[in-house]
Amino acid sequence: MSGEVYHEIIISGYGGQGVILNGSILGKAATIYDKINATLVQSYGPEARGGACSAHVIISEETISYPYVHNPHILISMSQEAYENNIDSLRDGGLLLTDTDLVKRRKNDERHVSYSIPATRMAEKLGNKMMANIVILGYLASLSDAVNAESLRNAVEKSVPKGTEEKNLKAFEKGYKRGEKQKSGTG
Amino acid sequence: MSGEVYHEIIISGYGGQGVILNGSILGKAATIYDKINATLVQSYGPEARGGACSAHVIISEETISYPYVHNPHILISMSQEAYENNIDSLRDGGLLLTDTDLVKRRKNDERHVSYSIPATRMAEKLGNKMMANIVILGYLASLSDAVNAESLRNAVEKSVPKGTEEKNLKAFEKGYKRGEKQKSGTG
Amino acid sequence: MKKQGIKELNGMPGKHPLSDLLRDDRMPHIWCPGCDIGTIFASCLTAIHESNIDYNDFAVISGIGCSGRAAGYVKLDSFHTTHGRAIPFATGLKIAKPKMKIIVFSGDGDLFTIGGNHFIHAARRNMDLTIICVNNFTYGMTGGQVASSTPFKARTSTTPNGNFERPFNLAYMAAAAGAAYVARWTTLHVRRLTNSILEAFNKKGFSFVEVISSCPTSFGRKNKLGPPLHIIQHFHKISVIKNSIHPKDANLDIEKEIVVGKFVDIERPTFFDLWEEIYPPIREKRGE
Amino acid sequence: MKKQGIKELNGMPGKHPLSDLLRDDRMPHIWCPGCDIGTIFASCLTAIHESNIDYNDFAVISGIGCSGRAAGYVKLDSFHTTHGRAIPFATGLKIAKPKMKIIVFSGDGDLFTIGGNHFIHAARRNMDLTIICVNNFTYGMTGGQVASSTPFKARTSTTPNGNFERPFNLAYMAAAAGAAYVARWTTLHVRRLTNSILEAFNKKGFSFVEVISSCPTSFGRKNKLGPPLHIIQHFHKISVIKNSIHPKDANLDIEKEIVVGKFVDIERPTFFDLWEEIYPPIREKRGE
Amino acid sequence: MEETEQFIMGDTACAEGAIACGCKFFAGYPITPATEVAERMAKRLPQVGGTYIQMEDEMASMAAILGASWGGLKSMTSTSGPGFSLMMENIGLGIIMEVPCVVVNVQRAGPSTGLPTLCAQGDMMQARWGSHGHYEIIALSASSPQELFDITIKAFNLSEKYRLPVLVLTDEVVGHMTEKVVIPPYDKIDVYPRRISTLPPEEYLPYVSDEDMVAPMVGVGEGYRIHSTGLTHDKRGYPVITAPVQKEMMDRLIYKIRNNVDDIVKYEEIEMADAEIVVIAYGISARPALKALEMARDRGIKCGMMKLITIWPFPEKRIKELAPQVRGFVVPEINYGQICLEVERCSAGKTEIVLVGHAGGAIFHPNEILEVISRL
Amino acid sequence: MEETEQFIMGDTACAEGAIACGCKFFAGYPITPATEVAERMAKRLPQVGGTYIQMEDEMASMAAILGASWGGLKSMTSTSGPGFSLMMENIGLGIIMEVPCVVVNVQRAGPSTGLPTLCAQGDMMQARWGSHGHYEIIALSASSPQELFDITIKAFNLSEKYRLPVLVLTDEVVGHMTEKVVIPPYDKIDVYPRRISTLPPEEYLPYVSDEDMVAPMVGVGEGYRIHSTGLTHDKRGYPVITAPVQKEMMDRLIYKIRNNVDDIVKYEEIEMADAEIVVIAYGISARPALKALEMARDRGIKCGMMKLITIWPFPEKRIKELAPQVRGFVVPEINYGQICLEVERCSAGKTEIVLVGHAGGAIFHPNEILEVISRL
Amino acid sequence: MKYWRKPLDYEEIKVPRGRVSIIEDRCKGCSFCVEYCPRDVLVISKHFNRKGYHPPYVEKPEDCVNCKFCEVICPEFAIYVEDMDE
Amino acid sequence: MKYWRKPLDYEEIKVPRGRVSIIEDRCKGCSFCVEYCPRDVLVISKHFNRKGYHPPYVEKPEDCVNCKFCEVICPEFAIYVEDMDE
Ligand SMILES: Cc1ncc(C[n+]2csc(CCOP(=O)(O)OP(=O)(O)O)c2C)c(N)n1
Ligand SMILES: Cc1ncc(C[n+]2csc(CCOP(=O)(O)OP(=O)(O)O)c2C)c(N)n1
Ligand code: SF4
Ligand code: SF4
Ligand code: SF4
Ligand code: SF4
Ligand code: SF4
Ligand code: SF4
Ligand SMILES: [Mg+2]
Ligand SMILES: [Mg+2]
Repeated sequence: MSGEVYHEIIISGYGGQGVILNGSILGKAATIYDKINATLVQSYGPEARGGACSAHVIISEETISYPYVHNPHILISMSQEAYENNIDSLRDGGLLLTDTDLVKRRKNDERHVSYSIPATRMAEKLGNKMMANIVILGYLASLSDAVNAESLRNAVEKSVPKGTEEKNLKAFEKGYKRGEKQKSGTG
Repeated sequence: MSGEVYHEIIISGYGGQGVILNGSILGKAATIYDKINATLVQSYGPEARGGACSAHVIISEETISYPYVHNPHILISMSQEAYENNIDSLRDGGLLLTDTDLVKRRKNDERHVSYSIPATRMAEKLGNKMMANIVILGYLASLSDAVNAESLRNAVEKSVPKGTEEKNLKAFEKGYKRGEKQKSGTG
Repeated sequence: MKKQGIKELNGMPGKHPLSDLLRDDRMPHIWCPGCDIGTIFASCLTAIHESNIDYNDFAVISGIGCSGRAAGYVKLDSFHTTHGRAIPFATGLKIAKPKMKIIVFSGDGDLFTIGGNHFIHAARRNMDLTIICVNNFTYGMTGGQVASSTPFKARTSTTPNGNFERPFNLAYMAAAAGAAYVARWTTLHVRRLTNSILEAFNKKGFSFVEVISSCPTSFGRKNKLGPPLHIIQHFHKISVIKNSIHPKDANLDIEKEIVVGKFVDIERPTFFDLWEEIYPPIREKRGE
Repeated sequence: MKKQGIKELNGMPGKHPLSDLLRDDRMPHIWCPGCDIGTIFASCLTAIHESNIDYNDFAVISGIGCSGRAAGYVKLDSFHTTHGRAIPFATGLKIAKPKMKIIVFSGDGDLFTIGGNHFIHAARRNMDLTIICVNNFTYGMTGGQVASSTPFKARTSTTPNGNFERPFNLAYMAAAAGAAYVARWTTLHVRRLTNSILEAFNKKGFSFVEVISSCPTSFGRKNKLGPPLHIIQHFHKISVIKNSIHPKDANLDIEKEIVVGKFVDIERPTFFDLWEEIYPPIREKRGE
Repeated sequence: MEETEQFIMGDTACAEGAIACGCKFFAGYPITPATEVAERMAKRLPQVGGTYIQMEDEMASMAAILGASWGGLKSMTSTSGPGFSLMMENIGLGIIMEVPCVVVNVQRAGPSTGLPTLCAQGDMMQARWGSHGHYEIIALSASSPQELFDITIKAFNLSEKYRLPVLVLTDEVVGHMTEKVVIPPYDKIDVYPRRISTLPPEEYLPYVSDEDMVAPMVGVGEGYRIHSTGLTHDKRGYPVITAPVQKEMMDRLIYKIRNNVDDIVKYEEIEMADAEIVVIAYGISARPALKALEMARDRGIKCGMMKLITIWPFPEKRIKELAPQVRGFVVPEINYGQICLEVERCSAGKTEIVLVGHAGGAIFHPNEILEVISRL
Repeated sequence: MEETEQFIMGDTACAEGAIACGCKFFAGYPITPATEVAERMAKRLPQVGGTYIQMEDEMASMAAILGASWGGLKSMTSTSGPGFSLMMENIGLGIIMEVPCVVVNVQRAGPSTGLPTLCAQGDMMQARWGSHGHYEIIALSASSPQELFDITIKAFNLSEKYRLPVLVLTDEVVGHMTEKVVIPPYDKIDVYPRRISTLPPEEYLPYVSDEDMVAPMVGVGEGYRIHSTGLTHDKRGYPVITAPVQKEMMDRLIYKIRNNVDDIVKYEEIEMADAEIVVIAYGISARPALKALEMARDRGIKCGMMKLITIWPFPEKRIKELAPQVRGFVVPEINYGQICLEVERCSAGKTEIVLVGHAGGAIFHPNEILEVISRL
Repeated sequence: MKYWRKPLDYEEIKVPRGRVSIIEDRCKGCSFCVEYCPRDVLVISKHFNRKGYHPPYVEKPEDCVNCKFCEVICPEFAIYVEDMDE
Repeated sequence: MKYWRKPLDYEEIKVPRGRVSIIEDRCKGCSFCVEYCPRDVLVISKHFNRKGYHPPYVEKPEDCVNCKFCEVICPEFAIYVEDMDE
């Protein structure tokens, strides 16, 4: 089933954090800009608001039949609950990204490649806590090759509300740079 | 199927003439007072009001499975339309009762025993056109043995609106007497 | 001679002046002898006739009920929908055909009991419809049960001891919901009624004409109101015309006083006006 | 020290004074951060608390919506029904349990858009219910679509250019339909609101309390009303108390003026009063 | 109280059945041909200390009987097709909240307004599947006023036993047919009382079930402070929006019926001992079918009849048993094939199935059924 | 106009499909998980000169699209279970008045409010039988946003061709799933135009049918002065309350679909050439089923799949054909067995049928289906 | 009928004349026309029509002033009046 | 908040005292309590609770006059005040 490119990603947090939007940006980057297949499914709480929520993204060269992710290659957790619920499913060697302030990681994280970023705090500094998701997306872009960073930038630009493109791209870059630094051990 | 007592009766006219009530009185007389079986089904026009309507009554010593009447022994018609619709179904030798003013009978009525009575006119004289049905019921009581006349009287009394019993019984007697007279050739 | 004249007409009936608005092939209608729905219906047809609007620019929508049968007798584009849903059906049709005059002709039960929600919402939207409501205080079609218009203590087949609920003041409800035009007449105010319906056609917005009606068979008989003629005469006799009063004060007591008149006639932007305020470019696209 | 004090409480939280009216095991509730439904709900619980009526004599019914979740959080007999049908459900329950205080706590969409017909009919019957309507101008639960309470031109997810319909005046509608008690407050009129709810409990008949609410997530954000606190402060700031005016004059313009107050408080025989007038022997049979 | 005999309509008999077994609340909305049920209830309820309320529509009627049943009153509503469609959403609420009550559908010919005064049997599948989501339902049928009286009582009993709205499906002809109905003394009538928990409030869980998978109820206003919701809920009645809780709840809702099919399903078998052809009929169609059966027997045809009393759950087991033993099933129904589909499914190709269909507006003439029997 | 690619939700794709084939009117009421259909329509319709109106409830929404369709606009509404239940009465009106329009049901888990945000396939039978009276319906299903785009267009075309409300049945997961959707240039889309009579008003009969049993329509306001009613009616559209007219009308309503099943029914067959076990799946369940199929094939099991696109009318003929040829049918559906019953019926005992059921709130894991395939 | 009274200058102006036609079999005998005719032109007949009602007949045709009130009030579209002056 | 102003005779009467408790993990950081406390007793903290919100903390416990406005306005039932005088 898995062709050369095949990534299963879970982004999780609670309603209002932009978790689903992140999934959508990833998918758009993959399908519209990277020209491969992607599927995004989402789950959330009662009716259309509040509570725990998560986005499952599969990026693949081949047709995707089953859309849910059970053992992600990449897990992004933006709340403690989200972390607890999903961490055991992350594959060995999988990439874990968490919000430093919102998630306390367990000891056994050695199985995975783990990074954390104070995304909410960074976004707050950029003037809007609501952009934490974009910060973390930039962070992801630097730490994974699931999608092309440039595609992701394009997708961010096309997906955020009109008039907020610039701010969001800035948030993206903040996250991206942090990732670059951390990768190169300078962070 | 037919035991000793077995009568199929159609009473027909238009909505508001008390056609269904007549059927009900007949059935009550048979079941409650004569202690045999009876079934009444009815048909009428749109929703619960107006238009052509008819009551099908079966009186039988045995259990009645199929409740509709296709070849009645007795046909009462209180409107031209009702007469036209039903006359062909009346059995040879069957009893036909019509309202003199409302029904013009065809020639071939010789197949049947036919009587007519100006029931509506008589009821009008008794103060209420609406009692034409009771007049005709009395008429029937004298001309047929389908149910006991006394049972029918009881059933009339129990079935008409409270306070109108007396008037209705009077109407019944008018019809009954007319029948007796006609039977004995004195009418 | 006289009698012959009639016979002649009976043999080959002449043309009733409203014939071209009437589905002659469906006459006689199902309404009971002496039921004044026919008169109210005739009044509506007369208004259409007198409006000088092309007949093809009218459509009539009814719900279910005796009054609701009107849609089936009018020789116009006409729709006999489900119980209570004439107004939303009409709303869809009106949006598709904004230039047509859409008349909803139906009963009190249809428009205000089961259909009350659609009524108030269409009034709120100020949807450009003419609503003619035959208020006969009951469900005629199903044999006279209590309705939300039935007077307190009135007998119906489901209130054998008398109604223990109070009725709506339909005119007040219409006004509260936002109707641009609200009038009430009895059947015998034939000319005024016809005139009101005409005004309603020409009114931009939601227009409501309530007509007090007798239902001699189901309502009249159970409440011992006498023969059909007496009932409508009685309603007419106790009626008082009070134009322009707030309909909350328009008393409707079938024993004592029936306040009639044109209560509301205001300018209020319609659904279409506001739509075009929000989507101005659409106006051009529509070619209006 | 201070911080420790808090920590201590967090570790082993004390008992909130409304704990015995709250399903603690369901906290935190689903309402968004800064959503004032919680405050309105607390106000309702406070009124119950202050009423001196046995808690077991209350029942709370909700429809579907964010506000409708209230029934699930109150530690009383409580029913979370279908969208729009809380009132008829409550009507059945009230008839079965005429001595209980039946509270309907629900949203504007639930009570007035889909449920509008039941609302007006229950008001007409003067059914002895207390209706608390959280009017947040939108369907919060489904993410903020236009509702029959949405102000003209307001943005919602289904009116991307702004709403092209006019909203109801809910208080006016309630009065027109027959409500015995009608009041409107904003969330920040906490004490007056609580007091109104208390009055409603004790009112014989259909009581309606409308509370102007913010829905910061769905309505506030789309209309750029700022953070939650700003919205309720704004509503409070532009509010004007006008007790006893006819609610038709109770303006509700979220940009300029929100007229609040107790508009209607009348004596009107209830459903039960009239029932017993029609069926006097029943009273004895019921042993009341 | 003594046994009485009345010459009454099916609709009236239905109402009398309800009164006889203690129904104290009726919320309804008039509709031909079910109006007479409401009219009788309006007259009778005040006499027995109950309440008749005419609601603004059928949605409200259904909601009101759920509320009243929670309040402890045996509750009922009646309607016909158009109203039945409108009740569907709240029938689903009754299913998930597990509220005992009875819904009567006196069928007329559809679709839509159709033939309001004329009969059909077109809502049989709607009765099974008309509300959204999966659920099991109990629906009973009757062919005469007496049976309508009897099954209305049975419907109330089943509704209390299994805690769900139970449907009574009849049709215009039976509803408007007048026959003698024997009404036994009320104290001789078997009434299944509401299952009430004896646990104290601290221990009581409203949606934890006993061995029948049915949870006992408690009274409102008695300190139990229950919560009931149309959302998926756990044992406490609290909403829990997850698949596992959905499964737990749904299994109970489904299997409380499926596991008790033998207790619920009732049918009558007539002349079945040597039957090679079996007529499967219900409601009004069972009457011409019976006549046809008699006529067929007169002609020497080995014909029998299975008259369905319970329509849902469907008497699957018996049909499966019979299928390989008979030459054919004849299914007369006033629709274009509904129950017939179930017969076909259960027969699994083991015998021939012939639908005798009817568009509605009239009942079968016995000859129409006889002809099919004869040709098989 | 050029072909475009969008990464959009199923619901959005559905709306785009409607816009693409000329839908100009949407009346709806928000409900999870169908709200996004309405939201997209609200945004898009004004751009194409159409109208979005949010009605007061689902009954009104359904009534409004019937009115608008009579007025000549391609019309649509969308909802989920609770709203679907409320639409049933007026869907029946659309059936009997023969009004082309499209009704989308994005299924969530019921009964009642159930799991509003989570998926199920519990309304499949309701789609068939949910309105009172007998009727035939067309219902299509989709497993991806792209398919949802495509079948929405197909639904509009079938609705115009056969003059009836056509149902689009999807589910929360497909509705909320985001994938790439290719939108062809609108002028490249096959659109079935409304059948309009060319007869003059004096000769036109609104309910007299051509060879397909479908009567051509005419425009409102154009002098035809038509009458249309929910009552049983004759060729003129006039109510006639008799059994013979009922039969005439009903035969047309039923057989215009039954006689054209081959034109209407669509399904996809995958790896069927040598299949011994056939998975019959639809909607979201077809996706894990496909995965299971691949896994089974990897294990050497001769497994094939029939993916239903048309749910109603049911592909009876094909199932009957296949039944004697295969070892078994595996039917995964997120309910307690609905389409499975139809498969069972059509199989007539010729093969084994296994339901893979699910209570709702989640979709199948491919392993659950694989396991059943392996054991057969 | 307040607003249907004769004009005050009744005698002076040219009196319009109408010819009344009755479509007998549509009539349901409600007598509205008879009662409301300002000139008592109409009388209920003794004979029944096909539906069993007594339709009106024109007793004083020459008295009809073409006010059309019978026409507008008839619920059955069973009576109408044509202008005789033309 | 017009009707929540201090009574005019504030200094003269015995000032009630309250002890404020915060159920931190219920708090969603809306700051209603902080803003509406007439005595500025409360301040939003810098730390996050489990849900990621900043709950308030009691900065000036001794200033609390037990007016309970924080309690009645809190949408989360996360803050309440007990009488300290007893
Ligand atoms: C959903 C539904 N419920 C009930 C009915 C039955 N029904 C038909 S007409 C009617 C009442 C009509 O009353 P109204 O609208 O006042 O009209 P009227 O007959 O009095 O003119 C009712 C309840 C129906 N057709 N559909
Ligand atoms: C019959 C039906 N239609 C639609 C819905 C979807 N729905 C759930 S809540 C809701 C709106 C609630 O709005 P409101 O009553 O104002 O409450 P709020 O969420 O704003 O507090 C809607 C439309 C439903 N559950 N049932
Ligand atoms: S039942 Fe009443 S409303 Fe209906 S036609 Fe007869 S009199 Fe008129
Ligand atoms: S969506 Fe709006 S109404 Fe609902 S909880 Fe959030 S803020 Fe409150
Ligand atoms: S037109 Fe006037 S005057 Fe002439 S018959 Fe008619 S009502 Fe009488
Ligand atoms: S008003 Fe019409 S129906 Fe009545 S009596 Fe005169 S002609 Fe006949
Ligand atoms: S009780 Fe009053 S003074 Fe004390 S903290 Fe709360 S709001 Fe401030
Ligand atoms: S009001 Fe309640 S939720 Fe808001 S900040 Fe204060 S304690 Fe937290
Ligand atoms: Mg009426
Ligand atoms: Mg709201």
